[in-house]
Amino acid sequence: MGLLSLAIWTPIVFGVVLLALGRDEQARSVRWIALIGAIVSFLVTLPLYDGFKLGTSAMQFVEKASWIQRFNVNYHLGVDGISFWFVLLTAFINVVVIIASWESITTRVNQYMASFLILSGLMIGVFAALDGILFYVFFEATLIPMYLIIGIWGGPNKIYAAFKFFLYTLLGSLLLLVALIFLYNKSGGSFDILTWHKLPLGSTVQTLLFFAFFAAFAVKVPMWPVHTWLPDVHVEAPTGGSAVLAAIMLKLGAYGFLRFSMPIAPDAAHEWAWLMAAVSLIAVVYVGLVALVQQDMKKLVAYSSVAHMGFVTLGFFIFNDLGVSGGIVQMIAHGFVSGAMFLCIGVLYDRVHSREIASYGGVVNTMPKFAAFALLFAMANCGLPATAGFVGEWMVILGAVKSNFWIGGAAATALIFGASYTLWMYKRVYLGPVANDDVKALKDINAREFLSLALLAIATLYMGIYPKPFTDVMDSSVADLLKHVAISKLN
Amino acid sequence: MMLTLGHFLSLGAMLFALSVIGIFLNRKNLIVLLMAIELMLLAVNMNFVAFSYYLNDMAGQVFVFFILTVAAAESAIGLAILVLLFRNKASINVDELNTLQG
Amino acid sequence: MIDGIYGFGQGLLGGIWPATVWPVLWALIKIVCVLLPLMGCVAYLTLWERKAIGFTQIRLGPNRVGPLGLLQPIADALKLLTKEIIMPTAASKGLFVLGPIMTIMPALAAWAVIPFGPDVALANINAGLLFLMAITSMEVYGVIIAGWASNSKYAFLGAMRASAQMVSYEIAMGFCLVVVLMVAGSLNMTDIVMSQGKGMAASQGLNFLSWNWLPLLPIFVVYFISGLAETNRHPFDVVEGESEIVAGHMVEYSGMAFAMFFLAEYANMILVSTLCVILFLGGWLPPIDSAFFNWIPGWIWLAAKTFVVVTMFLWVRATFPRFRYDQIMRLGWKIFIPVTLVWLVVVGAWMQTPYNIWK
Amino acid sequence: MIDKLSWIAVFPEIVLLVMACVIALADLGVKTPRRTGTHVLTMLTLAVVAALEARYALGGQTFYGFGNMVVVDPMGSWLKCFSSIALMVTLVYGRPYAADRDMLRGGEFFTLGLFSLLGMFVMISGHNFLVLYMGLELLTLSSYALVALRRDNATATEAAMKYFVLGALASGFLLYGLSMLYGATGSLDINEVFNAIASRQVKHQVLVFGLVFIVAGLAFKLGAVPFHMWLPDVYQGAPTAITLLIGGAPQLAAFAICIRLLVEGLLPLAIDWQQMLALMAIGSLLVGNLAAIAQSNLKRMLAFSTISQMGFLLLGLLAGVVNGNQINTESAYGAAMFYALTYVLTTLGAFGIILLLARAGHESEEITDLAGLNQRSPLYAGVMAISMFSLAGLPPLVGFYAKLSVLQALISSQQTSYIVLAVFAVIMSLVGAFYYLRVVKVMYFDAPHSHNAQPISAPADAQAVLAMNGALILILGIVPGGLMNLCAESISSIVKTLGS
Amino acid sequence: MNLDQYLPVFLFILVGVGVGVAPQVLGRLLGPHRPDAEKNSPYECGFEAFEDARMKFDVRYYLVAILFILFDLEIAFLFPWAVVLKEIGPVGFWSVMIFLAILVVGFVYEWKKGALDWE
Repeated sequence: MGLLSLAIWTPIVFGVVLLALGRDEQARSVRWIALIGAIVSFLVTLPLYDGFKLGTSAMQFVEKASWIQRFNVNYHLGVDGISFWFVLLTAFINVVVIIASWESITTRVNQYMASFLILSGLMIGVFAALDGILFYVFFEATLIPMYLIIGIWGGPNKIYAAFKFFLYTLLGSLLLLVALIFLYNKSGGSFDILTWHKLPLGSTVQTLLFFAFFAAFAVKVPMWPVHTWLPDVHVEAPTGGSAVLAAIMLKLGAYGFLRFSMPIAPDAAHEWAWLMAAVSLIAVVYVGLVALVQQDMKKLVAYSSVAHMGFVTLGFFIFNDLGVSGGIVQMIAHGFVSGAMFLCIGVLYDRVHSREIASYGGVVNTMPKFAAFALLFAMANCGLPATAGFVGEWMVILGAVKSNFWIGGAAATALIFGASYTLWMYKRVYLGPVANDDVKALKDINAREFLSLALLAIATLYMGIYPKPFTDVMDSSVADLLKHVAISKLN
Repeated sequence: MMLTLGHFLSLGAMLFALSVIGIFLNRKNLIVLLMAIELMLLAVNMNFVAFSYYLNDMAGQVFVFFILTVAAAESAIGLAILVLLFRNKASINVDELNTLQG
Repeated sequence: MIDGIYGFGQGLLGGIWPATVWPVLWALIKIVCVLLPLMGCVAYLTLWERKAIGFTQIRLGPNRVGPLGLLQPIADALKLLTKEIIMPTAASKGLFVLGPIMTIMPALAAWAVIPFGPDVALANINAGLLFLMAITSMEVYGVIIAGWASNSKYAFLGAMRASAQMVSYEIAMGFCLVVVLMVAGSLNMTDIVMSQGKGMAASQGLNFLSWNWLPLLPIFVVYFISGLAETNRHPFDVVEGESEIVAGHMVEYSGMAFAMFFLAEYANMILVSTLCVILFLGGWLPPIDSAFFNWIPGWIWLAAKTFVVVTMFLWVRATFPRFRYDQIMRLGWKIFIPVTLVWLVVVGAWMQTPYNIWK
Repeated sequence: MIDKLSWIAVFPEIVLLVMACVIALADLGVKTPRRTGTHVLTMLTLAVVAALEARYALGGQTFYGFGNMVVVDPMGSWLKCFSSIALMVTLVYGRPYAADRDMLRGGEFFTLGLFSLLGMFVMISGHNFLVLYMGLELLTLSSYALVALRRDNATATEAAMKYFVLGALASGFLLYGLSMLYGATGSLDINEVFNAIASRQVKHQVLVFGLVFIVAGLAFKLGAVPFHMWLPDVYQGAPTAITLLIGGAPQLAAFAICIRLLVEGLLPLAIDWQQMLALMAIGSLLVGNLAAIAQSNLKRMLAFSTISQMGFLLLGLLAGVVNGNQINTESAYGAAMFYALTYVLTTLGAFGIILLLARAGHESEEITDLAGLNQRSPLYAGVMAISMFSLAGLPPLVGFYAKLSVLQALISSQQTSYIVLAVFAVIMSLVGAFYYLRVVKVMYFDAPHSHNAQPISAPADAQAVLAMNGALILILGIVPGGLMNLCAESISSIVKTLGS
Repeated sequence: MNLDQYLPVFLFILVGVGVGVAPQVLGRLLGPHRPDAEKNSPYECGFEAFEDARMKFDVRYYLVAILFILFDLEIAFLFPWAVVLKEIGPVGFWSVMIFLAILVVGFVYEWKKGALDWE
């Protein structure tokens, strides 16, 4: 069994065991088993880092076995520089999330923990899959645990949110399915993504495929204007759910652009790049403005996620080294930061049961340690240098300026918006005098919360200060991708 | 006047149409419905016999025998259900079969 | 001679009328030739019944109207003819009139296929027995219609009982017919009779031992009793059991309408007897292959045998008490059907063996 | 004379028939209300028959019996094998339900079940209009009686009446069409019909005239729009055990009869019947999915879901011949067969839950009756959720591959119209996902009603089968290849013998 | 199709109907016709009729009717078989024996179920 299989199936096996044997009466041991499972799952991904060869764009850790012979579907796994970090990120975030949900979940703990474990396995699968159907299976299967997480442990309006989440994303991915089958027939009976990369396609076909992919991935990212599900879902989802959603699930969509849209339909990608860039810029600017007026912390962070993901897609569709790498770095950074932001909100929510900004004020007085963490993450969220958020945004903006000054300029404004809504929120919630009795009664974070935030803080700072390991890994793959995209498939 | 295949087929078609109309337009009595169903099978029998005769092939007539049997079994079951229905609802009015809707 | 008349008629009318008219007319003539004697038989069967029962009970029976009461049937007819036909207000008018028609029609139409001699039949059709089955089954409609149309509880109950009884026994009867068919190998009535004229005993001159009644004795018995039940005769006449439901389905009828039912019952009785003779007793065949017997015309043999069987009907009536309804149904379903089924299998198997006597 | 092969061809049917008679008579001696003896005997019979059919299927040969009246081929044998198993599962699920409702009295539940299975067998292996028709009638007549099994239940009898009238109408249509084909081609034998049509000597109008009626009749049996009216009423009105009995295994037989008639007999007319199927598929997807949303009764909802699923099945059936070219037949009909099999598997799971949740005096057929099921029994909720997600076509459950292979069949035709159909189907299955999700929502997100709070008790065998059923939906979702191959190979053996 | 032989049959049926109609007409003409309400009302032992005569009746009559349909059909099946029994040999014989065996199973089943008991 290869390392990637191990990374995928370890959490799933733990999850299934918990599902089958867990009881609410033994919630304590269930939590511990879940934590052990998550840590083990993370540990099995570490050898990947060890074994990853730099300087090549080829797939690594490849596993290939026949799965469904009839359709020539293979159990084909592999990672390259683009997908590599997401495997680790997923496993890492999973540990953090399980620690963070330790006490806030009290009912059906085993199902909750199992959902997260299984979800993380499935998401790793999405990043590692090199077969169209395998990708689709993992991609779609993630809906089920997420749907349950939102629906069972979510807030008052959880049902609406769960349905919205499910149906929005399903709509897109069903078109993806049609596209996959179409490619299968076009390529003479292969679901291999790498084969598809080399498949010559006509211009109409490319356009159709591009929009089918767009439907699936744009909803997932989510790009403006199909982003409306995200705030609703974030508001209703439990803390862990929000964190995983923001940190990893959104990346599935962006990753899809890199794996499918751009290499398979390069000409269409070029042709429609203006649209993508425009939509991304709207996300960055308009959604940034929307975020400014939010009363609800979670909604605010959700909108900020949309804006940040707009950066990512913008980076992708300016087709240069800096842009694409920057996009990927931004994705990783956003994984840490947005996850952390949601965890912070979760910490407050667990205590006060409100997410309204207006319910708080002067939290720093009662929770100094927590406020410090929050400040760090807020800074990272607005892209301050020396935090993870800075690297990616800066690379994207540089890339954009390189290709078109005005796009770069517009993107740069996003930094201002980001700073204003994040810091303004920080000011209103944390700074100033203690606003009310709720805040007065707050206790600072305990060791468990400290641990989970600290893990993310370390990652954020490390990435901000020394991003080289991240960019090194992706360099050759990104370069190769761009080289590939630059060649027209029309002939 | 010679009877041709066409005559028999037209008769069969007319009977068939009659029975279909009977089933769809009848809103009063379930017994009429059962009779229409029998008529339908008889129309088919007419077809089979006519074809069988003109094709000089016995299979069609054999089929008719089987259809007759099935018709008998069908009416037996139909009547049995009808009796049950009447006992349960005290009516065999087609319009009153409306509990199941939604 | 008959051919001569036929030719004469054809010559007479052929020039004036379309060619199809004469055959129709000729057929009608023949029908009348069957029908009138039949009506006479029916009329005098009623007399004979009363006489026979009288004799059984050691009394004279009708003896006032005409010598030995021979004009009694005519007097009865005249009386019925001048009685009022009552139409109950609650009745369904059309059906009420249709009831008697549907009763009498099958009883008469069945005669179309009865052979009176080797080539003497109104219609010598191949599906003769099938036609008989079909037309006699229609008898039930008459009963049901009459009972329903009267809109009276007695009539209704009587009709229900009568029809249930008739259909029950029709099954046993049907099985009997199947057995006869198996050995005869034809649906044609003439062929059925002819098939009884050969065999081991017949070749010795003892025709009557080759007739179906002997090898198929259980079937013969079942058929005869089923015939009683089919015609709602004693001891199966609960349908009109006077003490229970007055007169069954015909209680509301009067005058000639009632006479129709009466007529039909006796016509049916004769029909069933004739069928019994044709199927089991060799039809028009003489009992012994001797010159004298062969000289007597076939229709006389048929008539004689039928007379014997009809008399048996009367004899049974005079002898047995009425069955309870549940006993009737039990006899039909639980005894006759199994018996006939078993016998059907036995005869079928027998025919597969080398001892088959019906080759 | 009848050769030995003929007897071999119908041996399982003979076993089934003899055992059905034996069980009918033996049951007269069983006095216990739960009919354990009858049940055990029935299960044994079914197991034996299923094993026999599996052996035939593994043999892989195609042979004919009784003068080509019946055929034994892998497709038929597999379908028969699976329908026996489906009936077994049905009986396991249904027995406690039936026992609570006094439906086991008289043992007709078992006998009629066996007879309906016999009907399916005959339908599946029939290779002659007459035989197919007899099988169909044997199945439907038993079904009518089964629906009316609860004699004192007004809704059940009403459902039976509706089922009867429309079912009889359907077989009338089918018969009329068959008579036309018989007249046009001069034979009842499917191969001869095929050859006669393929020779193009026969008047096309007559054939199409007959075809219309045949397709209508088949659509009735499948429950495709616009001949679907009976399905919701019957599903809802019939006792749930019976609903499962008529909604499970018979769908396999309905599929088989479609293959026998439309493919083996009328493939040269594919151009004509494909259009009809396309219209019906669109209608079924539309009506089934949209109407299902509005339902509050779970059985009725599943009925509409069935209609939509049949629409998908029809899509598979219509993708076989492209421009008169039969290259696609194997994958398309194989996909349809796979679809039918997985549909039955999933339906068994879904109805199994409804059956096991019902108890004396409570039907548990409203969607709200499932509220909080996850809290009452995670196993039941899990199986139901798996079934629902599978019906919605979500990976990694088997329903996904069913949809995948049908879509693949459509798209591989490279016809624009078919690709549009595929996109339409996909959009409709999104609509479908909504109501399936609603069931999951009720089970997982809602709190149990007070009157439903007591723990669930079901016999151990039913629970075990239920768990296996759910697991199978998942396992086949992870490794669907074997079943897919099985379907494709079965179909290819049929395609090979076309017209021979 | 040669249907000559059936002409007398058809005519006889017509005549049969005629024989049914004529006496009724004659009776109408010759007999008195003096209807009155009392005479034409339904008679139930002198009381007013209790309820409509077309009442619910015993379900056993249905049972008999249904069983009759089935058995009569069996007979219809046996008719052609019986006619050609001598020609079709053992195969034909045994086919119908199997058929009858199934029929007997049904018959026994009914019997044991009590469908044949009138009381």
